Amino acid sequence: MKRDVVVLLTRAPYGRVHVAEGLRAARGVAAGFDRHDVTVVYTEDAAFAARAAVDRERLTMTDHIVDLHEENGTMVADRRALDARNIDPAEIATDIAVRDGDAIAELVRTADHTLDF
Amino acid sequence: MKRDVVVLLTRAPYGRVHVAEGLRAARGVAAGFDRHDVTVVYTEDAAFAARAAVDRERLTMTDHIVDLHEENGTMVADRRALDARNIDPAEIATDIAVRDGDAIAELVRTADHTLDF
Amino acid sequence: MIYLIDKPHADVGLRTAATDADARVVLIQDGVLLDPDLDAPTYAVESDVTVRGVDLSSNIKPIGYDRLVELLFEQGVRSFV
Amino acid sequence: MIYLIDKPHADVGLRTAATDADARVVLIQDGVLLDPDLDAPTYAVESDVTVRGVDLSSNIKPIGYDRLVELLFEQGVRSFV
Amino acid sequence: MTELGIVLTGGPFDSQRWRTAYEIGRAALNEGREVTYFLYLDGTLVPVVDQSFPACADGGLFDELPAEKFRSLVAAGATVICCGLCVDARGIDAESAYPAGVEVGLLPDLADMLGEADRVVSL
Amino acid sequence: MTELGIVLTGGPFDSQRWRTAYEIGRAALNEGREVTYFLYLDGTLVPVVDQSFPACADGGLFDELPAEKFRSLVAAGATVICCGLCVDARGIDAESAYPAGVEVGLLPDLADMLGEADRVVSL
Repeated sequence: MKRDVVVLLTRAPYGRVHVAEGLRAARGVAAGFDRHDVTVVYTEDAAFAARAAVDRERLTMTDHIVDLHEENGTMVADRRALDARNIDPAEIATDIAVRDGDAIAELVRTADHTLDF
Repeated sequence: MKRDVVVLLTRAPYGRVHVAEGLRAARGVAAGFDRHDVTVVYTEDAAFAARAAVDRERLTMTDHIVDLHEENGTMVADRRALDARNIDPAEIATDIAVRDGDAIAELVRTADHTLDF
Repeated sequence: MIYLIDKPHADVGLRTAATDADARVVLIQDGVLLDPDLDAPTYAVESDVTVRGVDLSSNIKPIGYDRLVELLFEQGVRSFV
Repeated sequence: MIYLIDKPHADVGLRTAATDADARVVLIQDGVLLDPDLDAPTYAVESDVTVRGVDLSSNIKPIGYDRLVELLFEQGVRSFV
Repeated sequence: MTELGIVLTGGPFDSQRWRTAYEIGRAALNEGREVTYFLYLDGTLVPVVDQSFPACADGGLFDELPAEKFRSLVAAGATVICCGLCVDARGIDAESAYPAGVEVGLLPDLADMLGEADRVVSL
Repeated sequence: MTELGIVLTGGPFDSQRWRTAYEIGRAALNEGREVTYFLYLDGTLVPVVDQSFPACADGGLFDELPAEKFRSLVAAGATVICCGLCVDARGIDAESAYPAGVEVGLLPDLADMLGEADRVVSL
């Protein structure tokens, strides 16, 4: 059955595989038999990974994101997480939409399933 | 050469092996050829492990602590970490001395080596 | 909806729960060390409470895994663990 | 003394450094995302800064591993990583 | 079919998540539910055989080792799938390191699990 | 003799500590220092052979896998000792899983390292 799936990225991007491997999972889930609708949320310390300044290539994010876009997956950043880390929304990469905390909560609440990384 | 070694326990006690295995390391270091002087510091979330209310047996702490005492190792809890977690010093086990933050800092600063767990 | 809340991700979990009128919060693992300020009915996994020697606030009820699983099938689940 | 500071244990590391008149702080790993309020000379591991795309405050100097190792032999080291 | 899906990314000694995954799955199996595990990242280290840890207090976290607990889940009918790429990354030799019944799969298995499962717990 | 001791408790995919341990040790070896590693807890998963992870960007964290990096440290003269109890707990078969030069030891080796080393970095 096709599902609304929210993938929460929560960890800082470098040094552990969670952001890159969370994106790989998101892409894999979007490309599966049911072609689930996937939204990736950059929250908590993963907010740092949503910045345009990170080196996506060295963080092994690029290919996963290209594939995710091809599967119509979307990416959003949690404004509350940005604010808590003094990250200006203007710093966020252009393929990631900044949404306020309540919108993020609604996304998470109304999804069929959520996965945390 | 005999050393002053400070073992910093920093993680909450249940669910990960760091407190128990940090105590095992402390005991092992105190019992080694040089018979190092070992002080175990319960700081950050390991402050929870210093409470009398934890079940040391189930947390696999008991044997390591018995051996540590036999090797003249000592254990102290960081008052700053307690305060940050609303832990009353009266809750701390009687074989762990509560020391204020500056005393902890001095212990760490003046040791020959420190290990973090 | 059941919200499983552990310490490292408590912030995003609790603020999501706060927007859900039907939320039930279940503190789990190190989450039982938290004392969240929420209107929602709040539980804490009993074995996690016991081994940590935690005195629960009177508004937090212990819960076993059997009941937790019943609830998550009845109401759905979000985990922040 | 060199204090290696990463994010999860920054609190105990930085307050120890604050009591040491000869402290030099080296931000390392996710520690480069911090902007500590300290009098001590402060460095950040350059490769950790670069990959994270961090703009360092003007009072924080980049440092390579070679220089870091020289310094830790000269002055001693405490790690909070 | 899967009624409860459990995704586990934590390893055996670095967090309690493997044990929570076990306890929740065990309770669901006791209720007669179909349970599928997808072990991802360090979760693939959990069911590795020949774990031996003397310091296993009665009633403690390691009263039985993670691999034993997961072997008993398989025996009780749970499906356990490990992400093959994660297995390879960690140098795990699946042939010799996993007990019978622990499968190596890929992300399409995770996608299928999300499609089938009524509930998913992510740990 | 050991001039620099490095204690590593972090695994290969869950934090950057293995890489920091490598970089600091490598710099010390380049200076002609004697370096000893004591791998404890999940640190014992770092030098496991046959790791394979396709997503290794040039200049990224996994441009070479952890085991390769540690093999090169051994080749450069570093001593690498793994805690035997931690090895057993994780079901690691030291015979087949560790490359030549990676030793299995016990806590007295850590005690000796602390006695000898001028500097110790704990990661």
